[in-house]
Amino acid sequence: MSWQELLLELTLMPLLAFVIGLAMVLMMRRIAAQIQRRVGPPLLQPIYDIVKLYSKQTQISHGFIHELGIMMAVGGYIAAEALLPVPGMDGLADKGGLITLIYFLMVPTLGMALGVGQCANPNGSIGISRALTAMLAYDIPFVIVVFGVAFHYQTTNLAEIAAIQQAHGVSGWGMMEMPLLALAALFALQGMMGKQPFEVYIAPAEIATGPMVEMSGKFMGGLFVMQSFQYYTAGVLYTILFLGGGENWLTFLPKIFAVVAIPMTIAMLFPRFRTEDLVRLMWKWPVMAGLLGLAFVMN
Amino acid sequence: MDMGTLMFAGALGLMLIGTAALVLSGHLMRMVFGLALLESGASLLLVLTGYRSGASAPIILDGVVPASMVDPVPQALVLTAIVIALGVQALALGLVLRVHRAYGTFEMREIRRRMERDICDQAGLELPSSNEVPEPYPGSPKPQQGEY
Amino acid sequence: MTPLDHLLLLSALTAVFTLAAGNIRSAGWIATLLYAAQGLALVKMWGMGYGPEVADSSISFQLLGQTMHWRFDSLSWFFALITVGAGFFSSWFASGGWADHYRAQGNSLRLFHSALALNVFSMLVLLASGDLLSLFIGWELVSWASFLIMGLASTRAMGYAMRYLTYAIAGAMAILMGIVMVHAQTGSFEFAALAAAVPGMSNGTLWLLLLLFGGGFGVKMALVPVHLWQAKAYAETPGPGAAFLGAISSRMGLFALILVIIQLVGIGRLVGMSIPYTFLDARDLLAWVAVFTMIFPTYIALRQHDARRLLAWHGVGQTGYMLLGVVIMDDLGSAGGLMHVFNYATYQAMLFMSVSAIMYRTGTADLNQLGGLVTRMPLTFIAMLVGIIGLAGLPPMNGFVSKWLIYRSLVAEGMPLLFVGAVIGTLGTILSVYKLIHNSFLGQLRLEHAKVEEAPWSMTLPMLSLAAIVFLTGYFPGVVLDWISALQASVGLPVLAHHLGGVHFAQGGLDMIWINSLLIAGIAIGALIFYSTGRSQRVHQLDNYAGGHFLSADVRYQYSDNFYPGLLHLIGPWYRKSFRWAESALVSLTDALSLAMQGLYRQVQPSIYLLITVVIALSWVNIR
Amino acid sequence: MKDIKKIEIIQRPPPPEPARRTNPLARVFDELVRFCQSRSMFMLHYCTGCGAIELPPAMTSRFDMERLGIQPMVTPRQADILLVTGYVSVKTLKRIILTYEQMPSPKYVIGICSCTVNGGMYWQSYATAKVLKDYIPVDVYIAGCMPRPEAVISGLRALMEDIRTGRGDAWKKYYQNYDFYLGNQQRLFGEKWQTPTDVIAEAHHYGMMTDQTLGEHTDLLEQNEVPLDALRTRLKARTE
Amino acid sequence: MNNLILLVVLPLITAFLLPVIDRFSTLAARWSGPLVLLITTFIGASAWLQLGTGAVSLELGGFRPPLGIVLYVDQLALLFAIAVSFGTLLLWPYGNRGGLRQQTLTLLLAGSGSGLALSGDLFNIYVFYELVAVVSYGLAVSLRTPAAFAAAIRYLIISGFGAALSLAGIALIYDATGTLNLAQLAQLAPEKLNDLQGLSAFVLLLIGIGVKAELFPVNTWVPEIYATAPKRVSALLAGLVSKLAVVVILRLLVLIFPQPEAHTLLLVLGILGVLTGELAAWRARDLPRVLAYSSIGQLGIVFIAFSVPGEAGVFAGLAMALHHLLIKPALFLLAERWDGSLAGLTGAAKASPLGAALFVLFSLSLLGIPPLPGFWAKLLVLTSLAQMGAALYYTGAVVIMLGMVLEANYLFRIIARMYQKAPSTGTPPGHGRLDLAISSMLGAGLIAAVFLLAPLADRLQGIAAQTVDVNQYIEAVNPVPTRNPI
Repeated sequence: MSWQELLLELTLMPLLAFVIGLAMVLMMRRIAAQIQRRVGPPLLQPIYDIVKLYSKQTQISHGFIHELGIMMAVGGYIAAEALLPVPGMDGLADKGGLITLIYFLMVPTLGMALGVGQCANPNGSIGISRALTAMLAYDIPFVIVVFGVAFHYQTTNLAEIAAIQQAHGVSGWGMMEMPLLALAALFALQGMMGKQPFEVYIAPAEIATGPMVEMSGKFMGGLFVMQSFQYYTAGVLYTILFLGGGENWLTFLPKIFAVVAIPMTIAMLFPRFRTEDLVRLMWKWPVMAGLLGLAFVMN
Repeated sequence: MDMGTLMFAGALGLMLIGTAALVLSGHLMRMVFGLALLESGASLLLVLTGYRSGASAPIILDGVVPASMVDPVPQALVLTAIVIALGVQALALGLVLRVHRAYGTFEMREIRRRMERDICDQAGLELPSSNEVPEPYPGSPKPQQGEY
Repeated sequence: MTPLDHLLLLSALTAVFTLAAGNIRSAGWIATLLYAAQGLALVKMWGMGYGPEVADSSISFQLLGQTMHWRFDSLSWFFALITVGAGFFSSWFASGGWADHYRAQGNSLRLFHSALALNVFSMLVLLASGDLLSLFIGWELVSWASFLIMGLASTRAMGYAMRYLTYAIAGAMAILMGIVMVHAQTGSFEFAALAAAVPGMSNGTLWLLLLLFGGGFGVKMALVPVHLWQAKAYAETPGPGAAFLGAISSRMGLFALILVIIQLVGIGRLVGMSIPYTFLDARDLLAWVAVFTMIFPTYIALRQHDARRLLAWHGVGQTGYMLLGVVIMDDLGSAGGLMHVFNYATYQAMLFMSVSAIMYRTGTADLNQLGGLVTRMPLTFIAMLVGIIGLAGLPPMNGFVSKWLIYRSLVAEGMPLLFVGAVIGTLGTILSVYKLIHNSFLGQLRLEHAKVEEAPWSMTLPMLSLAAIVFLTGYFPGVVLDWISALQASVGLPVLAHHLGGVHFAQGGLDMIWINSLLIAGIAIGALIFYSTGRSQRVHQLDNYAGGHFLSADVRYQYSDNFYPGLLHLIGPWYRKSFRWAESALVSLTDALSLAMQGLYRQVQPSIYLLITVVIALSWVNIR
Repeated sequence: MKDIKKIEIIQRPPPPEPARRTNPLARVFDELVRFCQSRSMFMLHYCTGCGAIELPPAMTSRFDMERLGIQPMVTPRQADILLVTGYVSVKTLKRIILTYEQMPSPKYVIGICSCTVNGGMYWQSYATAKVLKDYIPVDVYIAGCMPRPEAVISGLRALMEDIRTGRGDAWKKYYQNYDFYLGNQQRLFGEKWQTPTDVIAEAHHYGMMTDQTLGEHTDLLEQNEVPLDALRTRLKARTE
Repeated sequence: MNNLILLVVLPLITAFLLPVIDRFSTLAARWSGPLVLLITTFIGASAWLQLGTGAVSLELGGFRPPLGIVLYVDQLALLFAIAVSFGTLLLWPYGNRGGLRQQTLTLLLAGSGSGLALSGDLFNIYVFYELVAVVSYGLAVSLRTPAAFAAAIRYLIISGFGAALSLAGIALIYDATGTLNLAQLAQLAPEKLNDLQGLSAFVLLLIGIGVKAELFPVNTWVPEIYATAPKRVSALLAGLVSKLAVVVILRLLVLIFPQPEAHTLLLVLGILGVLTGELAAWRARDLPRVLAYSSIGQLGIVFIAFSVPGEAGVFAGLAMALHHLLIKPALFLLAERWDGSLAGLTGAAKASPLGAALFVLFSLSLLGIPPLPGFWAKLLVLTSLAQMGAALYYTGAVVIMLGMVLEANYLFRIIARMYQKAPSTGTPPGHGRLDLAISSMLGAGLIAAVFLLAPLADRLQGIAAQTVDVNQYIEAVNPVPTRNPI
């Protein structure tokens, strides 16, 4: 692959991710509205929001780390998209595989945590404390899944994982071969996307959206951008691990949207878990399912 | 039972009596006497090792060696032993006297207790008690709640 | 004079110099230069870092029919590099403002500097050991040198140093027992003799040796059943000393473990030694010990509110990664474990330094009494930031590379539970390092810290240099991996195929140059987006939304104590203090026994024992 | 539901023609931004009084504000519009002002219920502020006791229209006439009145200083000002 | 060589003459003791140089062995005889401490101690042993406090009991063999004493002599005496007297009782000694008793070492014994002014930096920290134990190590106290100049030993080899072939 092609891919992948991610945000809000029997936002609402936020006159900053946090949050995801192979574009998937990606995804979290910390707002700190606890909760089932998949396909290269699944058709999908792991991953996904019932770290009425409490203007805009990347990443990652990746965009897009739609649908049906209940739940059922699935994979 | 065995038994008996006095009694004087008995018994035992039944005294008169004589060596030895024992007993009595003068008792238990207290007083310590727990290392702070 | 002699001589010279002239103002600087000279002497032995060279020392002793000798190989060289480097940076840090501060508190600078120099010297002697006897001598020297530097600061520190000492002596005794057993088996203290005798040994003997050596070395590494001593002892050590100890001291245990158990006994033998009635073998045992060492101390660290203790507990936890990596014993894992030694040394030293810089300026390391210092001490903040990213093992720092290698090899070897355990450890690390940086540098700046200034250059420069090393070796891990592959070859482990940016691995490799460039580019784009729109306006920290409440500076609203209440509400009851209980039970037992023995010697009737003994002994000989 | 979309928008006089910019693209851009601002309004509903009870119906499935791009937010930092719903007691007013000042510009205030207009049924009360716009600039009043959700939606749409056309700039008045507002606040709260937000510095920052910004009341503020904390950002911004 | 008898005789005679000399000149009386000891040390040293690695026996009064009294001089005996002379010289009551009585007793101790070391005859050993015992009672009460008297009478009772038993043991031996000459006994032992009677005799002798050697469990006097006697006396008792008893036990073990049962008995008692001593020391609250209990533990290690048959065990045990001989007196001298509670030692290092440093040095060597001599001694013990391979011997090794852990804890607890900041209530006292000088000398010796380790080890190994060489002993004494006296 020539460097021009690579550069093109590296430019295209985050851009596509952003666009798809915006659509996913919209879809999420529409699903929520439908479940609540509302109309929901107009088609371009995510763009309106982001443009408005970036065009605010007042951009309140609590210091450089506050700003750096947002840059890391957005930049980390932008970088992470280059590691996620999509149909026709592998990007840098071979330079660092699944494990690297998992760690990459912690960079935005850390960045945001730093930024929130600098704000010196106790609500924000409480939110971060809860968010990190939640990360501890859902990452344990998730790494079990990661291990199982990587071990099953004997590689951590995401592009190869997708390719192996595609070689065997639908029956070769991870979901078919490792149903328990797929289930555990779905649980973890719900937590990773911070959707109900696992969104105690935002808890708007209690701690005023927690980490976002001091985020205004383009800071908030950055977080909106990050959110769309986040949905995209979650959808694509799950698709690659369990749904055969993307043979082409026609099959790929429905898959990733479907993946994201599931947590949204579940989210609107449940109230909120407390932090310790969240941890307890995550460490019980998904971990059990994951370990059981792992046992099937390993033998 | 010939004479030798009898005396052997007697020596052992002396030792036993002495030991009993030493161990069973808590009275200092009795202990010292027990010690004396014990030493006598031991000396008797030593002398008896040279005893031959029916032999004569090991005295060579005019170059005539008796056909059977008792071994002279233990007799020589036991003399020394008796002298030493005597010295030790004298010393022991002296010490007992001193102790009695200081503590006014012959009871070993009481003496032991008073001695321990004296030692502790001199070192500036309380009497030992099982209630007191030593620190495993000096200045070791008591762990607080929640601290690991 | 061989190059090794030069190194040891220089090191001894440093010790002598600091002993003689440790009190003069520039002693720290001169000592730093001397450490640099030791570094140069190491560089002269560069060949060992890249190939199978061995340097002998011309010193050797003949005693009791045994020869003691000293020599350096790739393994020693790698550890020596870290040792001398840690000494250099710690001494640098301790040279300028810190030294004045320390002296002003009524402490003896001479004692500190000479303790540091003695530590470096004794570690080099240990690293150079050429047989079991010289290994033990070096081991004891290191233990006592550590004791010295731990205990010199305060009564409290001495208390923890005493605890360390008790553990260390117990460990040393285990090692001595092992050495004596080897001697009984082979009649020699030579490494070669042990290696030759291993195939002929029964599994039982080998298990005993493994437990003795492993236990003894494990004490120094603070592996799990014997981990209690380390954190507090390190935490109470004066700042740069803690940096030094944290960076390298307990790694001596790993060195010895690699030397004796990996190099001499060998992996093949370890895997063959199965634990009865289980499906585990000796290697699994070591690996599980390593994993528990990661998990327990890390979660203990989570509950600390003293920054030094928090870091020190992490030090205990990170040892687990090194051991785990090494005992996986494939090319990836062992390289990961060994690289973690280097990486960990760099950022742990830096973290301890930044904490002592905070202490230098604010006088406290209590995380509940700090906050918001980033505006006051930005350089120190950078150091700590780089450090915690490294410690948490996130890209782009070097800690990521070593952890990646360990995880990757666990996947390749198919060890899921170990993998999950390691991840649990890492997650706990992330949680507590965030607490560390949040409670000290972020959040509300306290009124009394309003006038705090940045630490002096003599302190920030070493930190920043270390930060640069952390970043650069994260960018180009091949630099370190070169040394490690030479080491692997010399120890007899499979050699890792690598390049400047990472590793080749057929089933998903790693290229840090790409990864880091990608991350930097991503963040650069993020910054571009961020700065392309309106100028942001800085507000002060009281202009903060608190539910409509008016905040004021005299009120403390920093969220610091019990930072993870939800988690601890759940897992709090799991902290059973079992090890602590076991330790105190042991002390109580000793105490009770001691009391009984004293009672024995306080017997009223002096002759009763004599009688009893005579009776028993006579009956015994007569019954026989 | 379709009926709701047909609610008549109250006709208002056309906005004054904004000054022509030389760059036509910039104008398009401004238009776009204003459009987006009008279609994405995050509101902070400060539930001061009874009017708040009408907001849930306005938000949920019956009237569904979200189709207009209006979402509730819980912190002033994220919010664009401040809904003051009902009577404003003195104590509450302090919080309202604090919250208002913490909102990033451009920001809009909607006074709901008659109480915010003239005190309403509480006009005799010793403890309420009668006229909200004396203390902060108000963009839209929605009168009624209480106004029905339709009225609320209608008021919001009026505000949207104002924003889209560039007339919704009441927030600028706060900077431009700060002395006036501060004076009223001081009259109510006393001379020691002070908020953490440095409005004057912000006025500097956005170039909205007029001769009305500073005056005797700001002088009084400066005299009585307690340094809030050691971070010197406030003074620094003012001297720039 | 023949003047070696002076080692015994000269101090004894001088001791008895001392009151007479004192009549004429107090000064002469005060200095005649050291002078005599200096002479005997010199005689011993010159004999050492002359002796080389050989062994000779000196017959007294012209009687040939086995009937005559024999002094057997080999390296071991001479070494300890010199140690006695030199040790008493060092620990002499200088400055007229305790008056004439002390000087007399010390001289008596020197004479009888040398005799004990050099005797080649079981009964002479008994006699000298009793003499040493009597002298030590006298020394123990030199402070003349009630507690000292009480401790001494307790000591006397237990020691007298032991002596009587050993006398009975001697009787048993004589009964079996008809001789008390060690060389002849060594010849006869394999056939005549290799039975129950012989073993019983050994038990009686071991327990009897073990009282002085601080053998468990007949050492209950140790903490009492060391706590009540002056530290100089404790130093003599712990350093010299106990070692002399150890040497006697070693001789008996090597020459007469090589049975495995004897070794096992010694091993078990040694193990128990280490355990009880170290454990009791862990809780001790004043320095003299800490040192007393620690001394019990250390001697336990010596016994454990001697329980290993053959040259290795003797070598290791001798190394341990000599090391302890060097260290304990020095530690007791340091404890002279530090004899209060341990808590009172806080800040002692400030008052006496050299003393504290020496204390650290000795403690380190006592613990066996390389490269100090104590380590090599302990290494020898441990390797010899491991060579045996039997479970009981391994137990011994493990117990020694446990003891070291405990010892490290309690010794460094004290040291940590010393180096703490002094309390405001007053600093603990510094040291007397003389005590400090002697301790420093011993400390210097210890450090010199580190550098002379290899030659010292070789020499000691030679001594051990000579000691276990029974034939050399027999040949050197060359007793008249045994003859039934009846």
